Amino acid sequence: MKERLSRETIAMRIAKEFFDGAVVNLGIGIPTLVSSFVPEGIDVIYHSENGVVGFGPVVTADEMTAKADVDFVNAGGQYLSPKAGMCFVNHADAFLMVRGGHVDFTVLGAIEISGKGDLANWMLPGRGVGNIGGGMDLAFNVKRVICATEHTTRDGKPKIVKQCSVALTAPKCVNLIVTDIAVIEVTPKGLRLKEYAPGWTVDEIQAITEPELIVSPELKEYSLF
Amino acid sequence: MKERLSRETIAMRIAKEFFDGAVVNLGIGIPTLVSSFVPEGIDVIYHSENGVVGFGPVVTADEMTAKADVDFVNAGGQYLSPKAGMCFVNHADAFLMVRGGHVDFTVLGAIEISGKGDLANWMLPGRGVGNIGGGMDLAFNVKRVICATEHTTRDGKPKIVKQCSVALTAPKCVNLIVTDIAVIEVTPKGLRLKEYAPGWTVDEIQAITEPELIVSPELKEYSLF
Amino acid sequence: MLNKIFSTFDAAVQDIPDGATIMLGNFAGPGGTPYYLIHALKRQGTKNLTIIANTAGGIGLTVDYADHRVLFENKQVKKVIASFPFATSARNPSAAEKQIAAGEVALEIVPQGTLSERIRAGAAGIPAFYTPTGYDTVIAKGKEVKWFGGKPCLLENALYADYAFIRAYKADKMGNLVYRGTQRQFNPVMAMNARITIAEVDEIVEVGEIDPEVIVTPGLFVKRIVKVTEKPDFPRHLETSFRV
Amino acid sequence: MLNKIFSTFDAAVQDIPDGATIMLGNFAGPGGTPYYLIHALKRQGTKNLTIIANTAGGIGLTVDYADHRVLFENKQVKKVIASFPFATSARNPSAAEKQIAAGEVALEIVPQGTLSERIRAGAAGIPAFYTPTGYDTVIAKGKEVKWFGGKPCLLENALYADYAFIRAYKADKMGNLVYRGTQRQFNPVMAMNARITIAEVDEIVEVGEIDPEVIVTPGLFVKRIVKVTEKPDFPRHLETSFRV
Repeated sequence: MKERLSRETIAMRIAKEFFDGAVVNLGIGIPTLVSSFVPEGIDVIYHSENGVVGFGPVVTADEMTAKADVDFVNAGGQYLSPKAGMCFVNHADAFLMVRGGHVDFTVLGAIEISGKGDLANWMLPGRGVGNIGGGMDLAFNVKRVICATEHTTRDGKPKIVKQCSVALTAPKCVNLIVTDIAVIEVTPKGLRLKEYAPGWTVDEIQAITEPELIVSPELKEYSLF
Repeated sequence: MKERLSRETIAMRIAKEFFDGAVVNLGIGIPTLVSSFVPEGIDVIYHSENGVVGFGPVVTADEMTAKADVDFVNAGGQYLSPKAGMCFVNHADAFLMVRGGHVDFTVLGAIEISGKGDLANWMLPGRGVGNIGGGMDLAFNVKRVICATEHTTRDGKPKIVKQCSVALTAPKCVNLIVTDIAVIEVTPKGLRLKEYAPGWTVDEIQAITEPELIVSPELKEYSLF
Repeated sequence: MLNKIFSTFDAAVQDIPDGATIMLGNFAGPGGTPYYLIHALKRQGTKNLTIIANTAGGIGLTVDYADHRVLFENKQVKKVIASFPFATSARNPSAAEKQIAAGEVALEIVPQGTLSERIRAGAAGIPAFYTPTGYDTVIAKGKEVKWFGGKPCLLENALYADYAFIRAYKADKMGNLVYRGTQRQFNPVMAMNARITIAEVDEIVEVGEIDPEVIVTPGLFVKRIVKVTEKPDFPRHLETSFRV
Repeated sequence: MLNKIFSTFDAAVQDIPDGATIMLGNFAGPGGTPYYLIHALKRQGTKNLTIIANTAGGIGLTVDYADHRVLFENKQVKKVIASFPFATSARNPSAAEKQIAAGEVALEIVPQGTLSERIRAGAAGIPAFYTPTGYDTVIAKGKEVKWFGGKPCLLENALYADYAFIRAYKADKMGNLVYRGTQRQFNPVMAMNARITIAEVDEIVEVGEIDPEVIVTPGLFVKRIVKVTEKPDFPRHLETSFRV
């Protein structure tokens, strides 16, 4: 089997999308890693659903005793470091920002993504229940929705499918899919393959992607710089 | 002609309605006077539409130079004195309080009031135009709407009428009418005369009130204590 | 001035009747959760509650502590309205998850932003509003759809509560509240909604001691205040970097 | 970090095109009115504006000063959405009143609480909401009615602006804002609405100098900041009793 990119590499690639001053909300999992790779000179303002904006890095395991504060967490319950310029708002205002289009990017995980950009990521696999949380609000309303995901499931099945088989988070919401083998843009005409991981061919990527891929004229190797 | 009560007396009578801790919004005119007459031991929290709650007395002419501050005014543009416990909110929150039923009393002026408690007080007389301001929100939404008004117009015509002739502020909104000759409660059955000014008879009051008055079994002289 | 201070949490929740609807602050750990009010309500034993909160308790995220899961464990809840009702790990299903599966507790699941907006709407006298969130998903079931500017939106109704349990940092005796950091979350919104809002705070100060410019929850929304005197049984670290 | 600071008011409003919709803070005197931005826009001369504000300027209440009435006097406005559009005295009709009477300016009159709620709705991605205010009055004309809990309510649409002129007290360089007292009024709500929000402030401080707990308008809503350097031509008294 060909080599796949690490979760860190996916995160690194996504961080390239941001612009200076962008307001960014990161989901749990790979998305959380993105903050470590934002390029120098790009100052991103992080938004968390519980009502904090412009915070600093997540507190690391080493810093825990000195810095962890139950009154200063992100939506995933991770402890945060302060950053100059941050502020606190109530939950309704945090989602006024989301619904009102004041958040530029959200990076979300995915269970399935359809060729039309439908996203399914909230039903808990195998339990028949699910936590909607803030994911639905983010998927419906944030200006640019980026999905960070492995290209296939653990048993090798496509996660990018013709039709989602589980309950949707939002229809037609995904703008960009960044996986461990490809970068794919969702366009009105379909999925456009923009970048591939080193060593992968278009045919190999297509073989594990259900919808037909449109190959970008600017197709290139995974670009981190 | 019989003697009519002063604007101050009307204000004094209205102040008797408040309970300790009540949230009160006072309109311009007679209503503003009410704050001077709130009984001892009754601590009222004043609400103003522009977004200040729990403020102190209006700055008097004498205090102007020392105390007037353009950043500390009520909705009528009067300068306010600070009071311990006051706070500032934005306009949407000020009306969240109004619309959400968090204001216990509003005292408003009236051009006309109907027998059903319809209130007309926003069209500017003789100009064919009007300022709705916050009056409509208050009339529709405050728990208890008290009208402070002369009983008749300058040329002696009833202001309490069968049907309002000018644009309504709100239908069926008035709970209590306090005039210079009577205190009248608006009930589902009609207007109930509760109190009369010294020297006035029921017939005399009825003569200058269009809708038929129901005389309360507890009818008494205007009560200020 | 009205006395809003209750000396014990038990006294503050004593009158809550069976069948009451209670909102409570809760998001990603113990920070903004009214821990002592919840436990007082457990001792009080009221049944058939409707709980409105971000989670249904015991989701197993970060610090594990006895949040409102204890109300489910104690069989006091008949319905929960939440956005994140289930535990994050299948191995550790919450009391709520088991009771929902068994049909003992009814669940209304709501997208999180819609949840706080419905709570704000109830506080603001807005009976319903349209939102794009949820169209063409399971959330849309039975809801009116209307198009605005080419966008399909769902009609969402306001939520209302009899009581709100609020966690704040400091109150003055009139009930004006300030919060610490991400303690805010749902708390200031719920505080404006309920008929009777009860605040659990670390400190109660004299009226006038909190700068009027920094008050987050105006005192007129708060009917009861109780000061925490015990030490919490979960870790709490106090950084001063963003303290009022 | 993005530079949001403009050195002059003229530069900050320079790109506003004909036909733009502008929200501006204004309520009961000069306190919360973005005086210098308004006058810069007058100098700039853009036409066919839609102004959304509490008043249409020149209402003659308290301090008489040159508020946004100058935009009407200068014939820059084609429409005004306001709750208190006319002067309080018939002897002193405002420029807006005369132009409305002459059919030169269109007026949409809105109950004040509905006005700020429509502005907040636009900021919050809520395209419309129901409110009891205005049923069975002139305000109800042409509006959908729906009953909630036995109460008839009107459907009110969100408002949106291209620009908002905001008066605040202090900004940090990221645009985080605090206000003084009743300066707040419509300002924090409008700041969240417009595509381009421009703040007029007395002071600009370094990022981090404003306590995060007391920020009222998060900087992400504010795109441009201009500091007032002139002395105002109306009386302004600074009490420190409630100052941040």
